[in-house]
Amino acid sequence: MKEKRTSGGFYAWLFQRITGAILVVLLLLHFWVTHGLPKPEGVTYERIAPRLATPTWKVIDMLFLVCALYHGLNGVWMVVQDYVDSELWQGIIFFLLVTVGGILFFLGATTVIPFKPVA
Amino acid sequence: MSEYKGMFKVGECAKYYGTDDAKVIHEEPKGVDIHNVHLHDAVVVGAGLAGMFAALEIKKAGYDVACLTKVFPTRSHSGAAQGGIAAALANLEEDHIEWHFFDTVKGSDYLGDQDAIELMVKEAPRIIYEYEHMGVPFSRTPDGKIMQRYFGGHVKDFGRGKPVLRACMAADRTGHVLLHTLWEQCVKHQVRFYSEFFVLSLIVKDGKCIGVTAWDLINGGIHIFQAKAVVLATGGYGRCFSITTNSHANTADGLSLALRAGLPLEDMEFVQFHPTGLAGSGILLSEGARGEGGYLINDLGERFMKRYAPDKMELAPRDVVSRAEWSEIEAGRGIGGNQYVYLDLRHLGAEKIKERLPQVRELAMKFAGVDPIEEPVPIQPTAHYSMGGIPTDIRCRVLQDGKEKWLEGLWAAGECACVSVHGANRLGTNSLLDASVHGKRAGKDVVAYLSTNPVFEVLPEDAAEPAVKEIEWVLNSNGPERPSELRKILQENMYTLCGVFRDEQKLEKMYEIIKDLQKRYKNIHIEDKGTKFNTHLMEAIELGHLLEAAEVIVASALNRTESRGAHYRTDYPKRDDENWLKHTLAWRTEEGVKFDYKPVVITRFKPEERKY
Amino acid sequence: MLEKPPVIKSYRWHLGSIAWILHRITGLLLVFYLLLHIWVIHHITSGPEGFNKVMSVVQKPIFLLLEIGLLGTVLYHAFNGVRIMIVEFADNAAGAHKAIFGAVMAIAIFLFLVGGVPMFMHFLHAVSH
Amino acid sequence: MAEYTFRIFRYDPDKDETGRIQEYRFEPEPGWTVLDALNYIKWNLDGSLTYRRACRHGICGSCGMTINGKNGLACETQLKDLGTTVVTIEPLRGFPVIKDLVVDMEPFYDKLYAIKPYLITKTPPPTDKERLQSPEDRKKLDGKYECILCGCCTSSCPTYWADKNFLGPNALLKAARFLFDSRDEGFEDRVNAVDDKHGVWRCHTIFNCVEACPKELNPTQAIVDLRKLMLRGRL
Ligand SMILES: Cc1cc2nc3c(=O)[nH]c(=O)nc-3n(C[C@H](O)[C@H](O)[C@H](O)COP(=O)(O)OP(=O)(O)OC[C@H]3O[C@@H](n4cnc5c(N)ncnc54)[C@H](O)[C@@H]3O)c2cc1C
Ligand code: HEM
Ligand code: SF4
Ligand code: F3S
Ligand code: FES
Repeated sequence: MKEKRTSGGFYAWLFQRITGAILVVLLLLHFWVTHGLPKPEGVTYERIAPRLATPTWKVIDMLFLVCALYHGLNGVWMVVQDYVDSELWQGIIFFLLVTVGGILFFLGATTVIPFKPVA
Repeated sequence: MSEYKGMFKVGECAKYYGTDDAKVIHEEPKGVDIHNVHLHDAVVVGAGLAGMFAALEIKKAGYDVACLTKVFPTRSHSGAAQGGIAAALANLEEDHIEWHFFDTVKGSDYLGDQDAIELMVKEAPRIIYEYEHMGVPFSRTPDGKIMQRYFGGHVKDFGRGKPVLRACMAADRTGHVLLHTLWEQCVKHQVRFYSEFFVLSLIVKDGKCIGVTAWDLINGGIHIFQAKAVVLATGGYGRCFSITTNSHANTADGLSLALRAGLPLEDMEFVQFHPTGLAGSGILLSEGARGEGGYLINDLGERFMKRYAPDKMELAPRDVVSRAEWSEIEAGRGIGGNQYVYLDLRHLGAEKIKERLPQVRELAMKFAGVDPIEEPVPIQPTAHYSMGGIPTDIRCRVLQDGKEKWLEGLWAAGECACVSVHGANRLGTNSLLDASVHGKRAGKDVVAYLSTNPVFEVLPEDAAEPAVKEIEWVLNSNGPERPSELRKILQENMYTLCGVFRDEQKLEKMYEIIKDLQKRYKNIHIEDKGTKFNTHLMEAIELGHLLEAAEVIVASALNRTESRGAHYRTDYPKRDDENWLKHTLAWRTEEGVKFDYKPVVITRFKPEERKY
Repeated sequence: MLEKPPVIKSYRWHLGSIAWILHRITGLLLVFYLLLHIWVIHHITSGPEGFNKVMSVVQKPIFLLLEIGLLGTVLYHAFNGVRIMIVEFADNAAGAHKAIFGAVMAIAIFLFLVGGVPMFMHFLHAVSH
Repeated sequence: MAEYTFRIFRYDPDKDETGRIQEYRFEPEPGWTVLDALNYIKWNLDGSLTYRRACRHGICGSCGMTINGKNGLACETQLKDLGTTVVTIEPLRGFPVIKDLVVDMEPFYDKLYAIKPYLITKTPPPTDKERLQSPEDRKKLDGKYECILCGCCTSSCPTYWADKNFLGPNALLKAARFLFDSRDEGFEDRVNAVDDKHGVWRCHTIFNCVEACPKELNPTQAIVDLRKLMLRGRL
C-alpha cells in the first residue's frame, strides 16, 4: 500500500488545464457562431433561439457552462488561496464560491435545458 | 563592569539550534551561572568537509554531536574547490595507490610524513566510494563509473610516466557537490548544527580540552559548549594575504585558538601561491587557461616565460610560474608598473575560448569586468593553500608539544591541521582528500575515545572569561584605529614581503610591521556597538587571529633558511636536506615566537631532487 | 527581527511576471463577465420581447466596443493559458517560454484582428445609425 | 568611473522600528562588483553596515540580495552592468530581516528539510565500489545539482510572497534533483510534501525564479517535470 497522499492541488490543477483546453475550442466557437464573426450581426432572439433549441447545441452549451463555471470559480479560489491566509476566511470564501457556482449553474441550466423557442 | 554585562544571561535557546535531539542541553551548569551552557558528547568547530565528516561519523556512532560554524554549513570554503579529489581508482586507465603515494611525497618536496601520506592515499578510494554512496553527483564515464581527469603533479609509474587520470570530478564543481552532499547527510542523520556561531576560545583544564566558547552572531550572547571531545576543522588562513583565492571567512581562527591555548603550529612558512589569480581580488582562474595555450605577457608585451622555463613556457609548474610572474613584477615589468601581468587568450579565438574555457571567461567577465575574447586578463599570483597548521598525529589528535603528547580531548582535521601530508607543497586535488580522510579519521577516533566513557569535567568558574573579556573589550573599544585599515596594511604587506619570494630583509621588515600592528590593534574602535549580527565585531576579532597567525608565518619563514616547495628564500635558493629536512614547530610567547623541530617520517621514498 | 520589511523599489517586471499578472487580471475579469453573461442570457426564458429588450440595452454602441475588449481579454487569457500548458506538458519547454509566448500571442493577435476589425466596423455602423 | 549613489536598506534591531534608506556617494573603481562597493562602505565609510559574504566568487550563496529591484548575488553583479549610477540595495524579499541586508533564512531552509534533501536508498550499495550511473542518467541532474542555496529564486517568487507555506522554487528544484536521480529510492518518502497544494501545485509558472537564479538554473522546468511525474504516477 502506498502512503497516503494529501492530493491537495492535483485535481484542481488537472481540471483547470482540462477545462481550459476545452474552453479554448468552445469559446472560439461561441464567438464565431453567436456573434456571427467575422461578419458580426446583432444578437437577437430570432437569430439565437433556433440554435439554442437543437439538442446538440444544448449539450455543447451545458458543457460550456460547466467548464466555464468550474474553471472561473476555481481560478478565483486559486487567487484566494494565495492571498488569504486565515483558514476561517478561506472557508467562508470557499462556501460563497460554491454557492455562487450553484446558483449560476441553476440559472444557466434552466436557460438551456428546457428552452423551446416561441415561434 | 561594562554596559554589556546584561546580555550574558541564561537565555532561551533560539531556533537556530537545529534538530531537537540532544541528550542534554541546559543541564544545571556546574560552576558557571551567567552563560548558556550546552552539553554534548562532542563538539566540532567548522562545517567544511573536514568538520562535517567528523560530525557525521560521530553522530552515526550514536553520540550526541554539535557542529559549530560561523557560516551556514554549505557556505564553507570547501565548496569553492573546482578541479577534483584525488584517488587512484583506475576507472579509465592503469593507476596505483603507490603511484599516488609517490607523487604526493615528491610534491611535498619530501617534507610530508610518509606514514600519514600512505594512510591517506590508501583510504582515498574508499572515501570516494563513500561519497558516491552518499549521493554525490560525480560525472560519469561511458560505462557509468566515476569520471576522472588529469591534474598537475599526478603521473604514472613513480614520477617517470605520463600524466594519469586520477582526479575524481563533478564537472568543475567538485568541492561544491561534496560539501552539499555531506551537509545533506548531516541533515539526514540529524547532526545538530549551531550555524553562525563564532567560536572564541578553547576551554582547557588540567591539560584536557573540555569545550569551547562561542558567540551567537544572530542573537548576540556567549555560549559555553561543554564536551568530552572537541574537533577543530576551521579551514585555511588565506586571508592573511591581500590577494587570495580564499573566502572572507578563512581567517585563521582555529590556529589562533590553538596558539592561545599554548599549542604550537607546524610548518606555517609553507603557503601555496597559485599563478593565475584575477588581479585585485585573487579569484582563482583554473589551470586550464594555461593548459589551452594562453600566453603570459608583461608590460613590454613579451611572453616572459621564455626567460624562466624556455621549454615548458606557460605550462611549467605552479610555483615556477608564480615566481616568474613575481620576478617580472619586481623588475617593474608588471602592466603599467602594477603588481599584475596579463593572461592573453585572444589568439585562441572566440570559438575556442567559449568552448574550452567558458568558466574562465565567465569569471573574468563577472569579477573583473574583462572579456578574454577582447582583452587580456590581468592576473597575479594568489595565496591559495596553507600547508601548515595545528600539529596532529595520524589519528588527528592534537599534539601539545607538536611531537607525541596528546592534548586530551582535542582533535584537528582539514586545512587547519598539519598531519603532515602536504609537507612543503600540496598537490592539486589532495586537499579535498586530506579534509575528507582526516575528518573521518578524527570522527572515528573521537568515537573510540567516547566509547571509553570519559566523564564531563566540572567547568571551571572562569571558563568563559577570555571570551567575555574579548567581546567586552571589542564592543567597548574606542581607540583611534580602524580594524579594516590595520587589516589592509597586514594583508598587503604579507603579500609583498612574505609572498612568493622571501628574504631576510623583507621578512624582518614584515615582522616589525606585525609587531607594530599588534600594538595598534589594542587601540581599535568599532562603529557597530550592537549585539545582534555584529559583523564589525566579528571582523575585529578575526583581525586579532590574522595578526597572530601572520606573526607565526613570518617568524617561521624567517627561521627556515632554505628554499623548499612553496617556501622560496632568494637568499637561500637551494633545498638544504642536511639542516632542514624537518618540521618547524612554533609557539607564540611573550618573548616572541619560539621554535622546536621534529623529524620527517620517511618510510619508503628517500628524498631526491624535485624536478618536473 | 523585522517580519514585514518595507519595500523600497518594486520588483523588476519581466515577460513571465507580466504575462502572469495579466493572466490573473483577465481571468478575474472573465469571471465577472461570465456571471453577468449567464444572468443576461437567462432572460431568453422570458420570451422574445423580454430578451430583445435586454439585448438592445447590452447592444448599445458602447457595449459593442466593450465586446471588442472582451474578445481581446479572452484571446489573451486563452492563448497565454495555452502557453502555460505547453510549458507544462511539452518536454523541456520552460527554457523557451518567451519564444512560446511570442508564438501564441502572434496567433492571438491574428485572431483578434480577424474578429476585432469586423466588430469595430459593426460598431461604427451602429454609431452612424 | 562616475560617482555612484548607493541607496541601502538599513535596519538595526536594537534601535529601529522599521527599515530606512541610507545613501552613500562615492566613485567606485572600474571592475567593481556590488560586493566590492559594500566592502568599501563597510571598511571605509560605515563599519556598521551589515551583510553576509564569504567566498566572493559566486559559489557559497551567502550574498543574495535585491539589487535595483532584482535578486542576485552581490559578488557577481558588476556595477557597470547595472546600467545606472543609482544602486538600490535591499535584503531578500519575503524573509524577515535580522539586520540591514541580513535576512532570516530559516523559513527557506525549513522548506528544504520538508522535501528530505538527501539521497534515499533502500538497496545497499556495493562494497568498495561505486554505484553505476550512466552518463545519460547523470545528465538528468544537470541544471539541478548546481544550486548554491542562495535563496534568490524563492525570494523573487510572487507566489512565495503571498503564501509563506509554499515550498518555493528552491525546495522543489532540490526535490527534482533527488527524484530524478537514478540512484534514489525515496519517491514515497518525499512525495507527500511535493504533491501538495503548498507544493508543486502552488506554482503559477511566473518565471521570476528563473530570471533571478544567478547560477542560471531553471526551477520552473524542475517544477513542471515534477508535475508530470506526479501526473504519470496517478495515471
Ligand atoms: C578556490 C579554491 C579552489 C580549490 N580547489 C581545490 C581542488 O580542486 N582540489 C582540492 O583538493 N582542493 C582544492 N582547494 C583546497 C580545499 O578546498 C580546501 O583545502 C579544503 O576544502 C579545506 O576544507 P576544511 O574543511 O578544512 O575547511 P573549510 O571548508 O574552509 O571550512 C572551515 C569551516 O570552519 C568554520 N570556522 C572557521 N572559523 C570558525 C570559528 N571561529 N568559529 C566557528 N566556525 C569557524 C567555517 O565556518 C567553515 O565551516 C581549493 C581551495 C580554493 C580556495
Ligand atoms: C479560453 C480558454 C482558457 C484557457 C486556455 C485558460 C487557461 C487557464 C490556465 C492554464 C489557468 C491556470 C493559471 C495558473 O495556474 O496560474 C487559468 C487560470 C484562470 N482562468 Fe482561465 N483559461 C481559459 C478561459 C477562462 C475563462 C473563460 C475564465 C473566466 C470565466 C477564466 C478564468 C480564469 C481564472 C480566474 C484563473 C485564475 C487566475 C490565476 O490564478 O492567476 N479562464 N486559465
Ligand atoms: S535555484 Fe538558483 S536562485 Fe535558487 S537557491 Fe539555487 S542557486 Fe539560488
Ligand atoms: S517564480 Fe514562483 S510561481 Fe513558480 S515559476 Fe517560479 S516558482
Ligand atoms: S560571497 Fe559567496 S556567493 Fe557571493
